[in-house]
Amino acid sequence: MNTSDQYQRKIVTIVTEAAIETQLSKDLEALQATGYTITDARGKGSRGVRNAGWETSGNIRIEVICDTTLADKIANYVKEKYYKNYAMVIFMSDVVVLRPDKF
Amino acid sequence: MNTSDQYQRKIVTIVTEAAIETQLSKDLEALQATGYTITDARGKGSRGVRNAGWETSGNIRIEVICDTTLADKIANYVKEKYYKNYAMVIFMSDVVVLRPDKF
Amino acid sequence: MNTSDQYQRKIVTIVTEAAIETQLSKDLEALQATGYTITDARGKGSRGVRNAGWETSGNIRIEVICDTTLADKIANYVKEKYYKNYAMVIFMSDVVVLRPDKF
Amino acid sequence: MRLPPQIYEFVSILLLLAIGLKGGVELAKQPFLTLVPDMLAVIVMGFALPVLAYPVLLQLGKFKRADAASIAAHYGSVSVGTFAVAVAYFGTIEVFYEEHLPLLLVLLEVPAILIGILLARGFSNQTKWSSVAHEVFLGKGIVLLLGGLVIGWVAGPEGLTSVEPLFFDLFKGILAIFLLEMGLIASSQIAGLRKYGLFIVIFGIVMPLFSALIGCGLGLLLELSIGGTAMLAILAASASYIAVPAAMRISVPEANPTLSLTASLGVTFPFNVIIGIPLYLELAKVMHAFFKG
Amino acid sequence: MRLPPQIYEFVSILLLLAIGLKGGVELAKQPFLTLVPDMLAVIVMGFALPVLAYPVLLQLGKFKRADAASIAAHYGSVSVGTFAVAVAYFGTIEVFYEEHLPLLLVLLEVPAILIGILLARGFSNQTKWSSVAHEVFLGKGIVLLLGGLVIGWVAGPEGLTSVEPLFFDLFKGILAIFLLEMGLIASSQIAGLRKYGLFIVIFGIVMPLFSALIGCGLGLLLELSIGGTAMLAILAASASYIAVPAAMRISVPEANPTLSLTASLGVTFPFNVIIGIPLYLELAKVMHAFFKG
Amino acid sequence: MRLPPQIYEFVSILLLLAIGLKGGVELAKQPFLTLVPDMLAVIVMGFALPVLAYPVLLQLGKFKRADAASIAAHYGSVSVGTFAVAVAYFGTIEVFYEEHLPLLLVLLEVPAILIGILLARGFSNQTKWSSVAHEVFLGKGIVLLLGGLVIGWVAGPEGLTSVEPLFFDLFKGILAIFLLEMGLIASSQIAGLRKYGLFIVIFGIVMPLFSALIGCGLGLLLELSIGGTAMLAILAASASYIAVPAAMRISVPEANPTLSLTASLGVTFPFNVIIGIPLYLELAKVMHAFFKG
Ligand SMILES: Nc1ncnc2c1ncn2[C@@H]1O[C@H](COP(=O)(O)O)[C@@H](O)[C@H]1O
Ligand SMILES: Nc1ncnc2c1ncn2[C@@H]1O[C@H](COP(=O)(O)O)[C@@H](O)[C@H]1O
Ligand SMILES: Nc1ncnc2c1ncn2[C@@H]1O[C@H](COP(=O)(O)O)[C@@H](O)[C@H]1O
Ligand code: NA
Ligand code: NA
Ligand code: NA
Repeated sequence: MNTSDQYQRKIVTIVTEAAIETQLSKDLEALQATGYTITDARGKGSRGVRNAGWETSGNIRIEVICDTTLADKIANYVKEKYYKNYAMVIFMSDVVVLRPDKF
Repeated sequence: MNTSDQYQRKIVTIVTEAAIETQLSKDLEALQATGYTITDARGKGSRGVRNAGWETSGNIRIEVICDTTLADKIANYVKEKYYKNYAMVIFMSDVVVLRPDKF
Repeated sequence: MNTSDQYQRKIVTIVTEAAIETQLSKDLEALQATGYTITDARGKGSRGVRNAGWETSGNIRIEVICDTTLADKIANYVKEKYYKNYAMVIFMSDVVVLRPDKF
Repeated sequence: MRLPPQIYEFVSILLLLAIGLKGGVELAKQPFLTLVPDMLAVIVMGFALPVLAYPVLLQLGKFKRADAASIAAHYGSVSVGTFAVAVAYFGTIEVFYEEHLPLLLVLLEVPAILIGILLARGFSNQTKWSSVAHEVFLGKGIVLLLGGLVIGWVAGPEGLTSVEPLFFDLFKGILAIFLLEMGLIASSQIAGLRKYGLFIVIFGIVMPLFSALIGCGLGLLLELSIGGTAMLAILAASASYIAVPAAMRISVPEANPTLSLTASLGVTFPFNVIIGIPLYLELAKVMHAFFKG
Repeated sequence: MRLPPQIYEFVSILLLLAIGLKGGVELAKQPFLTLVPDMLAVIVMGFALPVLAYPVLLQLGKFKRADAASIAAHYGSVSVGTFAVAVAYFGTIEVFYEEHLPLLLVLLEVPAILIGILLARGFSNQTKWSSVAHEVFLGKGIVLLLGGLVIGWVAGPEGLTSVEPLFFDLFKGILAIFLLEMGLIASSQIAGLRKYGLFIVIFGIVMPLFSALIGCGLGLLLELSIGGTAMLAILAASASYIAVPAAMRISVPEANPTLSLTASLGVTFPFNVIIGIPLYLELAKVMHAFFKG
Repeated sequence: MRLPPQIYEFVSILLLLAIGLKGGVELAKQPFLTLVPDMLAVIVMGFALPVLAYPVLLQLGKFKRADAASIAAHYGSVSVGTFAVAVAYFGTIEVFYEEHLPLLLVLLEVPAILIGILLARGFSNQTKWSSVAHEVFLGKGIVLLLGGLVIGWVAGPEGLTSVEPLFFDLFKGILAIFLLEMGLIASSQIAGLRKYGLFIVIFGIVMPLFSALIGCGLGLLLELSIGGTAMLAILAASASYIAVPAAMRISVPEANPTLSLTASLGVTFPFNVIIGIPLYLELAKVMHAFFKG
């Protein structure tokens, strides 16, 4: 592949409570993310075991691909708004995408 | 861990429509990927909201670990074949694996 | 975002048989991981196709965020204990986290 | 509020099996060969309906070729949900219909898909017919309906008494759950309606009316009873929202899937269930009175 | 051993619909307007119970404001599972109760949520009432109960004979499955018990007893039958573990969700199902004998 | 076409509970102590069968030690699906069998697992017996069968009338769904057959025949009725495909799981369901006639 077709972006991954999926999706749209991908998850962290057994007790794992500026903006916004009261982990890493206009 | 046990590879992640899971798996095998991992997903992108509510309206998230050459080959092949007509996102990043012979 | 708020960590991802989820979780806790995230998965590798059709025939995908030392320790421990007899893939990559005390 | 997808799938499986079993039991009562003319005629109808719909969609609807072909295929095929409602309705008001109609339902699923692909592609070599066939013939709909038919046929009425509580007594309750979910899905298609506008709405109502007329005519030709004629009209009028969308997505990917789903699920399905079924029964009565005297 | 979550959800859906349908059928037999006083009185009770519980939780329980408000909301609302057990129990021992109790059940779901949010927040502008309303009124519980009521009302007894096998004949079997799963969930809350200690246990038993008294009193005031009075006591005594937790998690996120779930699911639910229901029936009998002579 | 896994799990849960309940109700009719000899004898059989199969697998089959031990364990344990088919079949052709057979089914699940681990490991300290016990005794199979037995025992026939529609009337319909899915799973094991070859096929047919003989013999010794003897033969002949594979995967991970599943699910299960069950009944008749006169 011609490297000129490859573009650096960030991927922000948020693991949090399924209960706030709707709210969080709206937040991401408001922050102008071009899209997001959600998978159902379970796990353990400082707030104990979370699994999908009981209604909203499961986790979700949201990924957003975007540029560095937006990645920082998303991470900070979500951190400010949700960290204190919800089980949540946020991390970021580098990815290469093929169509820069999409993200 | 002895760093001599760690080897650089690429991970190609494709998020796309569940409808083409069978076809895409065959493509990956034809391209000589040694394996792949699939999770069910939902999300939003330029083609609107996609969730698992209606039969094949959900997304899948496919990960392939391989070397750089194959990663580029897979990304390009899949892009050519599916980008135009299917909801799809492709991205790549660096990973370290323990057993180089596997990938 | 102020870069002083961002900290380098590793993410270890293990894709393996759903049958050993309980055991593996206990191992991770014993190794002092602060948490983990699990999603259900299916896939193909050197041990053939694995999907969630038949009871424990599915895969799981476990992610652990931690520092480099623990990442190596986890990868090596899991490799020693399970590689020989279970379908399994382990890989690692770099991530940036916001709250270093959590991991 | 949505049903978990696995439950929706289970409920569909139960409905498909129940319809198949019911049909199979009845089918056993008559010699198979006498059915062959009806079967052939219905297959011809399955090819004809999309061919008739296609130019309208292309010319009046101004759709792209692929979209016109895909929508045409949806309306040539059938909706098992609509048929199940008709079965329940005819049962309640005690209208007789021929026992081989579930068989005709199965036969009608397929031809429209082939025609849809041909209309979109021509006789291109690119189409992987083998994977289309795999998709269609090993799809849930056909496997379960045919499976039910064969089992019902072999087992006969006595053989099935022991599974009656699940498949027959619960039929209407399960259908109710199914319709609940279908209603929720259909209403989520309304956003699409606003986008694709008036033509889709008109087509989604006029096309089934027209197909019902053809179905009725064919029923008369084949000398079916009033109920059987009405059922054939219902099959003709109904539009697929499971088998055809899945096949089209793979074989004609450039067709916009929400376009055809909006029409078949957002307009035609509710229209048929609420207004169409009793209407087509009246139509069958009138036409029988007129032609058979 | 756990039920797959989708099955648990399906079983809840069937129970909610069955209770709604049953109530709707009965409701059709009497003029709606005569019910209005009961409806209003019950709504007042739904506001009053959390207001009474709140200071106790704050003062005696030493809980944070948000936690006290959230727990209070749980106990002001109702548990459909508890009501379903009571329906089955009253059916078996043939105790009559008024047919509009499912309607009162629906009405009781909501006020406690509003009060809970107000207790935690005051009349703050920060609360997004629109999304709270969305959460509550489009939640599974209310949609299915109300939907069932309306359908049962419109269809009437004859209209429902065809779905009886699924919704009425299977009711107790499905309830058994539901209780099995609830028991497993409840027992997984016991860890929480150890953590939050004795007060939660005492509150989880004393609060329903107190609420049952109020429910009984209100039943007498409204001149309900013995069974109806007991049912109202059961509604008052039961604590929510589905609608309220979901609403609180979003509206009062600083409240600890395991605290309230431990109380309502780990203590009050089993207490009500095993001891409470027959006890409240006895209470209703005694109070009726005493006050009505 | 596959059932959603959650539905398959639900259907298994219903079958297990139904068998347990049925057995429990019957069990209540007789003093428990009289059953102890049968229970002990059956446990001995559960230990003996894998011990007999192991050397054959090792010597003739040329399997690795772990594989031989694991396969032996599968054949020493039981298949609830096979038992359910036999229950339905005996019900239809009205063959009596002793009411405590579901209890024997539960007892047979466990010993083979212990023996399998011992055969693979010797009396090694490495085996985490506590986690094996946890896996086995808290597994779906034993919890639901035992739970059903206890509930049926306590509730008695009248206590269960209200759940009959779900657990008894639907039994055969649910079994049909279960078998449909099992057939699909079994047929997906055929690929494995080609790989592991002829020995697996022969073993998968001869072993159950041999076990059925032993089961019949034991039935005669214990003076069971013809039906009870046949049922014991069926239990002996059936091979586990749920509890044992799960336990072996964790305790003897070096055993190849597809090897044993191919045999038990791909060969023995269909053989037993189609040919074995009526055959073992004939065998029981013949042996009864011969030995009891
Ligand atoms: N160290 C970690 N590695 C991976 N996932 C984690 C980690 N810590 C927490 N998580 C995930 O994030 C969720 C919330 O974390 P917490 O807020 O720490 O309870 C957990 O339920 C896990 O799914
Ligand atoms: N910026 C993004 N970040 C993460 N996932 C995305 C993004 N854009 C699209 N996706 C995912 O890719 C799928 C297809 O995207 P699209 O083709 O843009 O509709 C969506 O349904 C999302 O699951
Ligand atoms: N090259 C690969 N890329 C991504 N996932 C893989 C790869 N190879 C194996 N896997 C995953 O790891 C599981 C076990 O792999 P294996 O032990 O090779 O059978 C497979 O079922 C896949 O889900
Ligand atoms: Na049609
Ligand atoms: Na209450
Ligand atoms: Na056996």
